[in-house]
Amino acid sequence: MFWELELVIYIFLLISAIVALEVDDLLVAVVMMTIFSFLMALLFVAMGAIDVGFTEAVIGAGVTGILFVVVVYQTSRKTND
Amino acid sequence: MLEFFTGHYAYWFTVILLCVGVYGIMFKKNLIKKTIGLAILQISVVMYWVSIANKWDATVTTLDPNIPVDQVANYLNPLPHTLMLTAIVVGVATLGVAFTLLIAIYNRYGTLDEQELLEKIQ
Amino acid sequence: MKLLKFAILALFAGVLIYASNDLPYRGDPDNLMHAERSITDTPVKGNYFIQEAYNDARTPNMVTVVLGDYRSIDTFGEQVVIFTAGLITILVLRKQRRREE
Amino acid sequence: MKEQFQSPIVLLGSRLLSPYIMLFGWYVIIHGHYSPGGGFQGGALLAASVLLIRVAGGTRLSSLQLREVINTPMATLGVAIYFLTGVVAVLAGGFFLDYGQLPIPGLEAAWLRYYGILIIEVGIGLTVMAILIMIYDNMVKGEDHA
Repeated sequence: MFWELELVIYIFLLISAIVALEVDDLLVAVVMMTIFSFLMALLFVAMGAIDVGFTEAVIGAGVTGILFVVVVYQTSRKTND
Repeated sequence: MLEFFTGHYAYWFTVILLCVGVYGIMFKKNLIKKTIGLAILQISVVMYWVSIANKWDATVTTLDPNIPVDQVANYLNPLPHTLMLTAIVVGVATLGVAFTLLIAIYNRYGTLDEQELLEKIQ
Repeated sequence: MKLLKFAILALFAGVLIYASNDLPYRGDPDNLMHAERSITDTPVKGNYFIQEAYNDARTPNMVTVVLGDYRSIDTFGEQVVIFTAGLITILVLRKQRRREE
Repeated sequence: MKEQFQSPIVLLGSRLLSPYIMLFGWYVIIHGHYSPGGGFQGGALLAASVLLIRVAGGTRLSSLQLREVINTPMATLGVAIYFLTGVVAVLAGGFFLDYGQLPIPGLEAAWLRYYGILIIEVGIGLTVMAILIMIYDNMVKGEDHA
């Protein structure tokens, strides 16, 4: 548990979350969401929760990314805000 | 002072991340953006539970024969990890339900913007 | 209206950060959550899981034992929730396809 | 999906990777007693190995690997394995999901709990795999492109 490492990961988490909410292209938002999940898995492993980190890396960064891409392609890709 | 900071900054970041998720739900018009905000809020709650299960100088929750189990401070607390493990998987299943509802709405009304939907429903 | 929403959100964040300053230090082994006995003098379950998991199920990974043995009815409920979520996707989109035809 | 472009390199890479991801998924389920892993993670890995072929190859090719019809029976099988384990423990004289009473001869109660956890994790893995594939299949329904 190194708190400097965790602080850096927290700051990148905030940046990726805000970019995922503010960007115009929804596909970019989905990719930022995947990066957010992977950084969160890194943070869980740094905190010692290896099982939760493994689950988050498989599900949040793998399966949720595929489902988000499918829903973006089935509907529209552009958004106004 | 530094000790107070290292003991509490994780809570502050968790609160800020939760408020980013609530901001996405409250202010964004597009329904996919609202779903992304919901996912961020969900993960921030998981992060709070994992961060309160932490102990300084403790090892992970797999038993090591060299580390005695009598001293409880040697191992992390396994109960919040278990609860959050199931919460993540149930979260992705319910997100799948949200996605199917989004596709059904788009097939019927042709848009995902909140204002246009309210006009088309009436 | 938008300004009012921002004010409510800022107030929410301020109250939560003010409240979080009274939480115990993160990672302190003397937290009430990690203590041997609670304030009502009953044993705390997390310590029991750490100490007796290997003797009860011969499994080194404590998370697996808590998931599969001590809290197995909870896990069964979660599995039923996942199963129901899968069935709901069939129901929602099948009704949609019938309307198109 | 709508804008499909046929690329043999992507298809070949996916077909090369998919069996190894599936093997790793079964390893994660079965070795979950000694290392991080278990039913939920292993089931998600199995689903990822099937979804990889479905994304890269399209509906017609992926029906050779795993047919869409058997999603619902496989999910039901997973729930049934979990529930019947509990019912067998009740019939043998214990409580619901009390693995120490399972009727396997020649083992002490602690090892019976070891094998009971293994059985229910296989059930959880089957359910999670089938449900994640089922959500994907219902979302791309009607977009047969390959």
